[in-house]
Amino acid sequence: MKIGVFVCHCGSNIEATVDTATVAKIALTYPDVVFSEDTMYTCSEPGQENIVQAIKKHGLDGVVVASCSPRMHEPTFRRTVERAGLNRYMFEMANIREHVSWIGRDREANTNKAAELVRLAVEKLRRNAPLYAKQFDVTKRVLVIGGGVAGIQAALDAAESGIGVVMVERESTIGGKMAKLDKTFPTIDCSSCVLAPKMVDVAQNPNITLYAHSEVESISGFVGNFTVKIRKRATYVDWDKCTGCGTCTEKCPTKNVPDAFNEDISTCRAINIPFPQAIPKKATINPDYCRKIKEGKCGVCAKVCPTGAIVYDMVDEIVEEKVGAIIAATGYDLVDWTVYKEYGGGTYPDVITSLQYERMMSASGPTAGHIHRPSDGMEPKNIVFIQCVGSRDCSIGRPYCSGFCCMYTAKQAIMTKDHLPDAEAFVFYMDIRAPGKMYDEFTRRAQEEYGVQYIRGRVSAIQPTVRPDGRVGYIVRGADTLLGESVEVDADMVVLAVGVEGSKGAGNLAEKLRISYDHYGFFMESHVKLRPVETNTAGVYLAGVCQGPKDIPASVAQGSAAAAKVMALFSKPKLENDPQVSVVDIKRCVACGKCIQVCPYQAIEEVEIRGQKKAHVIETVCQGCGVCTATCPQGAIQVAHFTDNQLLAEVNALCLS
Amino acid sequence: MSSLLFATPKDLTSWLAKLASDHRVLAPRQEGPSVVYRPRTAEQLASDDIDALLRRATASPKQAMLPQCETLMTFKSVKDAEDPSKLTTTLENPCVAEPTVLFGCRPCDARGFVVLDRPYLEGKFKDPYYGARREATVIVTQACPSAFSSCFCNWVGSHPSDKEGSDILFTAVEGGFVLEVVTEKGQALLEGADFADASDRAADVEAVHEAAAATLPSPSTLTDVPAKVAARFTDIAFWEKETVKCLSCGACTYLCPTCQCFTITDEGSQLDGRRLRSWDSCMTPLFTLETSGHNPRPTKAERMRNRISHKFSFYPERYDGFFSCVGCGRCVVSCPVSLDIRHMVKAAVEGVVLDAGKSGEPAEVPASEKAEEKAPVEEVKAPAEVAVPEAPTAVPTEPVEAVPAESVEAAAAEVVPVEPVEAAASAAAPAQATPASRTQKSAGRTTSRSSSKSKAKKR
Amino acid sequence: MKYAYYPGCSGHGTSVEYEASTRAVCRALNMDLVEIEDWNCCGSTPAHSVSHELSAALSARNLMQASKTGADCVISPCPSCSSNLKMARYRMQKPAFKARVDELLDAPTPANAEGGADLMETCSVLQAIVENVGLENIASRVSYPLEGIKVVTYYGCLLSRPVQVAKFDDPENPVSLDNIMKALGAEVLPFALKTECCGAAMGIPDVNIPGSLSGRILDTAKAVGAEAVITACPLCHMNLDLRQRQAARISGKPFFGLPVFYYTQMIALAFGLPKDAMRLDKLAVNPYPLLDKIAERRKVRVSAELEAMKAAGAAS
Amino acid sequence: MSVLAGKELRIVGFLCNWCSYGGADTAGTARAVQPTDLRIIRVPCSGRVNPLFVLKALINGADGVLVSGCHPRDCHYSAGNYYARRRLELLKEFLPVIGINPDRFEYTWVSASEGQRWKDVVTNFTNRIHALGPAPRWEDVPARYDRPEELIESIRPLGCGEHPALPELRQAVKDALAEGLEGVLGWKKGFDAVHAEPVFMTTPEEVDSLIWGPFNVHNLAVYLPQYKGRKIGVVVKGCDSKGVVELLAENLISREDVKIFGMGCNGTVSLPRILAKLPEGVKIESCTGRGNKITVTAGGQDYEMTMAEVAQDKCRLCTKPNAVLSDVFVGTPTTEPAAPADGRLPGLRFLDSLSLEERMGYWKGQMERCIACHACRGACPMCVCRDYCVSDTRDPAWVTQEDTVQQKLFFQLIHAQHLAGRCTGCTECERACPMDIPVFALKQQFGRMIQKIFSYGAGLDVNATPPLLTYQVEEPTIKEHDLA
Repeated sequence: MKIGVFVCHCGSNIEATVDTATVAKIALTYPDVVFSEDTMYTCSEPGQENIVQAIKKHGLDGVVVASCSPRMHEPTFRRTVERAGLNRYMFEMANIREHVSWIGRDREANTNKAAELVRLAVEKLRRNAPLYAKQFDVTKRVLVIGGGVAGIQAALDAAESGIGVVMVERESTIGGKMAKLDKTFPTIDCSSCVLAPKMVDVAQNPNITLYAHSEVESISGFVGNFTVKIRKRATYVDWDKCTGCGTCTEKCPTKNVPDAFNEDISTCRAINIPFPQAIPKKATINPDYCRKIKEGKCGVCAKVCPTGAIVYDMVDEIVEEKVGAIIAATGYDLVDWTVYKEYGGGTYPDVITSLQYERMMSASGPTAGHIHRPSDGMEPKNIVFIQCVGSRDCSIGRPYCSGFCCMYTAKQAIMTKDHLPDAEAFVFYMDIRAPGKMYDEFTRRAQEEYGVQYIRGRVSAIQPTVRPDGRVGYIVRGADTLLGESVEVDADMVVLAVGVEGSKGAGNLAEKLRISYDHYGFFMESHVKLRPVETNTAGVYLAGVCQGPKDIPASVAQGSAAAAKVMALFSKPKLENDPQVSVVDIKRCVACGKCIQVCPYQAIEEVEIRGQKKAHVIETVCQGCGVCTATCPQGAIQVAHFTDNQLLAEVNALCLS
Repeated sequence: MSSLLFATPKDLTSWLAKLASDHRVLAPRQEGPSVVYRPRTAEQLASDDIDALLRRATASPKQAMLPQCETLMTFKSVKDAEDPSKLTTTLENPCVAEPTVLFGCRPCDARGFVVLDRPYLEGKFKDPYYGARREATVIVTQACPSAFSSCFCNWVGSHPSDKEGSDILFTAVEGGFVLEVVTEKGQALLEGADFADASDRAADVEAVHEAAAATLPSPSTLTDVPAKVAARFTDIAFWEKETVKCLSCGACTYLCPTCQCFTITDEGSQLDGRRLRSWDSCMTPLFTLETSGHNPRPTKAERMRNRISHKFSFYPERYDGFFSCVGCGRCVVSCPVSLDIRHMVKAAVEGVVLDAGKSGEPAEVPASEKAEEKAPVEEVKAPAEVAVPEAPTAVPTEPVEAVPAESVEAAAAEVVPVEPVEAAASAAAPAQATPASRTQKSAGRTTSRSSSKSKAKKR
Repeated sequence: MKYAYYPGCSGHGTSVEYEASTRAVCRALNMDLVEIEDWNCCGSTPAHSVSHELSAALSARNLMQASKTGADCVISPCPSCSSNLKMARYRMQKPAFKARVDELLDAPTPANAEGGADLMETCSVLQAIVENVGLENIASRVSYPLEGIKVVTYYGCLLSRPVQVAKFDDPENPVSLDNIMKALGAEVLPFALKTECCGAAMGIPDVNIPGSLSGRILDTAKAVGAEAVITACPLCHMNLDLRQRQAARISGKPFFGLPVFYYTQMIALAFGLPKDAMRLDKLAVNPYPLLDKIAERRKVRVSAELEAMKAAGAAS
Repeated sequence: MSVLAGKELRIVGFLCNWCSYGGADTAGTARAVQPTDLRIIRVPCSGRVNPLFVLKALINGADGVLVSGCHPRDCHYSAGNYYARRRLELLKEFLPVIGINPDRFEYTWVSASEGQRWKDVVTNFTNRIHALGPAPRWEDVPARYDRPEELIESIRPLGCGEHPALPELRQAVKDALAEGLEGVLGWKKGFDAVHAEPVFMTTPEEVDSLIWGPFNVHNLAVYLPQYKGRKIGVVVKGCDSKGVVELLAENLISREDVKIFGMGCNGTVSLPRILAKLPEGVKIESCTGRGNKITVTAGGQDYEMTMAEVAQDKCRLCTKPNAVLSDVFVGTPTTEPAAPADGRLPGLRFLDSLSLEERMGYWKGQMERCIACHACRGACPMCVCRDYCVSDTRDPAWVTQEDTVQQKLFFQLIHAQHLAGRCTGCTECERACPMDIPVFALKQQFGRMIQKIFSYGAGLDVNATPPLLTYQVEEPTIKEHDLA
């Protein structure tokens, strides 16, 4: 084997505290090293060209570059050696900048250490083998989990480019949280006016297969070849027959069902269509309340249904879909704010969440847009908005800012003044966060134009009192840090701007997708700054609040971004896998099954070869972590590029001097 | 008769202590329950109590002549200044043996070296390393006071006071030891040791030897063992049945004074390394594993067949009927599952009918005929009664019809050349010295220790 | 179960009735109290407002004295005392702080594995009753139920705070007293000012502070229809009971006339313990009209039950 | 290549590529000055670090080894660091038994953004190693050969007489053979009166040779993997049955292939202890046992000895004399004593009494007479790799042919590490060793640490998973090793 060593000055970054010439000279004494030199900027264009020439001139089989971190320039130099005709894995780097020159001033020690790190790289390189990526074909369909605005955008963009889309939505209609909103900031345009057309597009786009009222049961396979099992939860209404006429929803005798779409501030019937613009506009029976299903009595809806669509004994159905990529757009849920006992912990009827207030203000809501107090229906005079309920609060484990509450609270305050001109709106806040275009101007408008009183301080307690006229009032006690006083507002209604967290069940969906997630249920992106919509699992992308708090424009942008990533993935006819995966030596394998047990990706299966059971690695699923190699007692399975022998060579080079 | 000398225990240890000044004195030493041969210094020998030195060693003294791991040669390479791809390699061959006294082994151990001499020293190529040590070593053997239950030296033509292979044979008698010089080397060693003449003690010595012989198991009644074992070769079912309980661990081969196989490997790195010869065991699968992954002896049955056949068929075939087993019984005592080579050989031999040409056996069976013609009639030491050795436990045995006891001790036949470096059954491991010459392909590549060709290619 | 008992300074002074009823109730619930020998001040506000080490040293000495009783837990009726004992134990887990406290003591406190102080367990009498004795035991011993009188419970600021030290009940919405009162047969009204400040010792520099704060508490209690206020703290009791007239005057309200009981007095009443176990005579606001009302209701109930039994007997 | 003499010590680092290697880069970019001793080896994941790499480095002269990976939950491969946490915590607890100071090895978690924390980790660890000084070298440590023969007080009555239910057992085996079992593994008399040997009984006559007594020392579970797919039976003592259970738990054999015959065991004997009572090389004629007294007639003389003098150590502390799992259990089960307070066998007790340096001397003395015959591997029921042992190959090359103490001891470390959480304590490895080297002490050290950390014993439940083949996201019993 003939190895070339290139020791980089990196300008002065390395040369300042490492004698690169000496390192190059020492490198020549190492086994199989036939050429070594120190260069000013190895990663520069001339630097790389110099390597290519040296490979050709000396007939080198492998190259070691001693310079910066492989996390920085390993891909660069791999392409260089590939340009010179070598396999890109016949290359090793010694990190003599971040790990040597930058962290010590003792030149002699640094030079000696650099020489040793080059020796490690040489010893590993001498045991490297050329590796070749494998090709495999791709199912050009994408699974979008979640029908909120991010999911809708991703689905529409993907369908637009000709990719088949399978959308799975847990609720009986798509639209997610945005469908519940009355108006959106900063333009106060009607939420359903902008959303409904997109929802219709989803329904009508031939490329999109929509599974509403369904959940992902299991995911197996790998990028390009996922097999997804979808559980179509029983709706007890045959959606093919149902026309959405709504007759059944009027006749159903059970009226006390809490209306989940309206955030439980009103009740609906046991058979229900969430809201007029619902897509699909189909009825669904809630089995926990339907008398027919529970006690076998009633059956009114079946009688009145013009198309006979009611099926009381319907059961869940499992459907299988083959897709090549997955976009998770599962959105968010509000934090359980009832832990705040000082705000009544959910026992005070007139202390409601912002989403409930939004439903109250919405024309399609239970109060047809009129603001009435839930307790006694009175039009409230003083309304207090409290920001950061369950956000920026370590004591309940939600230290982060939820991002868009300041903006929608300003909008709700403005809408309150619209609906009730003589009402007073107070907003208790810590810091107003209005970072978008026209955002701060919007909050400024709320204060100046609509006279919303912003009080900078936390609310310490909401205490119900009985007013002289016998009505219940709420003393909202807080501080006004700007005036340095404590403040009391005698409020009729309190709206809490409740923080957001990952939607319920996000955790076990993450486990099915084999992506990691944090304590708050948000999915972990591959890199917080540079790869926000990708995950560490190939073929799985994120869009919207499921990745972290963000407002609608950002969610839509991420929806398009995720779709773009999928389009890029499907643009190539075949996919290539990372060749740094495990390989089984079938002569040594005794099929003890330990590797199969520990593989975090279930990438190893048991196969039969000539009557004997052996382990086999699915190259495309294996991510090259090497846990199997550390587990196999007889070393029969070796992860390429980090085999036992390669690592042992480095250990021995250090210890058996 | 050679002269007999008498030495009290004190004389013996002080004589050994004196020898230790210019010899490497190897003597048995108790370490935990086992006894091993260790080089002893003068002070240690002077202070050792004598019966520690007389214990029988758990492992054989083979280490003295054939160390478990010895450096055949060292190699250093220096890169050429101008053209670093050129290497100038220098080899060193440290083949030097220091004068050694091997004290306290038993007649079967001594005879073991005679068995080893044939493949290592007779024939065209003499093994220089073994030869040098053999030459430099004087073997002082103790006549066995009594046979262990596992001993069967009389089955293989020896007896507890057999002098073959020893330079001095001493027997423990009342009050001390009677030393009998066997060879000039023994005589030379005794220079300056003013031991009293002990010719008057000859009778006591004879009595001890007779008493020892009495404790031997009854002599073997097996005849034509090499031919019959060879005939049994194809009956694989037999070997499978016999090796049901074998763990194929290889302990027997490492304890055996006559197992002679070794493997050669290169250790260290390309620029500075060593070529090592170390014991190998035919009982391990790696012994015959080929590079392709195929293994001619995949299961323990084939391996046991090879071990038994080598000792009782191949070796006698090549070396005039001498067995490659000295009957020390170590493999029986230390076998984790107490597998008994005597039962196995007996079972292998019994039931094999050798009349030429009829029973499908190979008509011409060279080994046995050669053994009959050449066997000089020698005074048979073992008592003549023919009862089959009555196993001490309740193993049902019926008497075999009387067959004249036959000594298989034959004169040295014409020697077949043995190429020492490429030893009979072992294989040299691929020279790992030039790892650079071996690029590790990603899948399906294995170099195991016993692939036959050495791939040390120097560029 | 055996407890070391730390009475606290007010037990022999302003809250004699609390001390008496606590001892009687504990005896009734066979909680064996062994008063700590030669106990000293718990290091209350005058101490810890000046130096935490001083306050901790005082409490630490009490805990060391308590360990001589052989019990495994120190209990105290007064929330301020038990809070100081707990705070001392909590703060002395830090070796540096422990060292500074040890300097003030005659002998250093024993250390645990991490180098913090290894001192006895401690909690309030209320916590011991709720957690160790349990509500069922209390309910089972009630012989004179309180006939559903409407009460509000007032906890004050120390009983369940600070959270990481007190580790008892909920800091914002405590319910331990509510549960006890329900077990005794009273009707507990939802009361938002459970943990609002009563003015504590501010009455000394400026009588208006407790006056207005306690006034508001009493006023709201009156507004929601309470017939009595239940508390567990001698200082809160003083502000609500002793200063009730003054509070009414300062907050410009008519005299509330709301009797303020210690929860232990209520338990003693419901268990039917003798008079000197309750020392109701010590209360400033006259409690007897309410007690008569209870007795009245009781008579009505008992006679109704007798009637019902007779009728049922006749019918069968 | 070597460290800077006098200034540096040999500290080897294994850093996971995604987090800790990135953390070291971040420390570099932040110019966080650190001591230079540490040499970093990049690995894909902390889960890739086989504890044997650490042992290999420490045995061959490294003064300190540091492993660093992603924080739990942050692993790029989602579970790599969970496996690493268990294996490395166990390794750290194991090191003292071979005389290596556990402070010379540390593992911790550093994320790619924690540059400052990495600087503190390296600085603190390097200072700790410099405080400890250079590691003692195996070449310099004086070998010691003393190994006191300690007879532990047995926690249960040991007997050696003829087992009353033996005929019943033989009948059960015959019945099973009649029902079509290919054969049943058992013991029969060996080549002399004090040896038994395993036998594969296929005919009723052979079953008559089945014996049950103090000489049934072999763990017959070792043969089961070779019969995979064939219907056979096996007669088991209590300790053997744990071997069968562990093989089943790791589905190296299938339950329907094996019919298990159990009988109450009253203890087995240690052969060296019997032979030590007889004159060397005497011919053994016969041996009888009654109650707890054994009489050996050898060389025409009778030698009396009690089980208390000659029983194997494991039998004295045995709490599972009856088969843990059996299809046929014959006779009345032996009373099972409560677990002893101190389950250590003499090997480990003696080691615990030595200092770290003395332990190195102890292992140097013992391993010197090892002839690397691997009988310890051969006798081990859990060693299913058999013909493909990692110590017999150059791919990967963990062990070389040199017969130095380090190489021979390293094989024992490989064996112990592979058995961590799987060894059922049958001590066959120690009994099979022809040179009587106390190799079981290493396995028992792993065993007791696993009991301490995971309160897990191998071979007791067929549905259990060995602790090192699984993990918990939150490990209640493993606390964070924070160097920063």
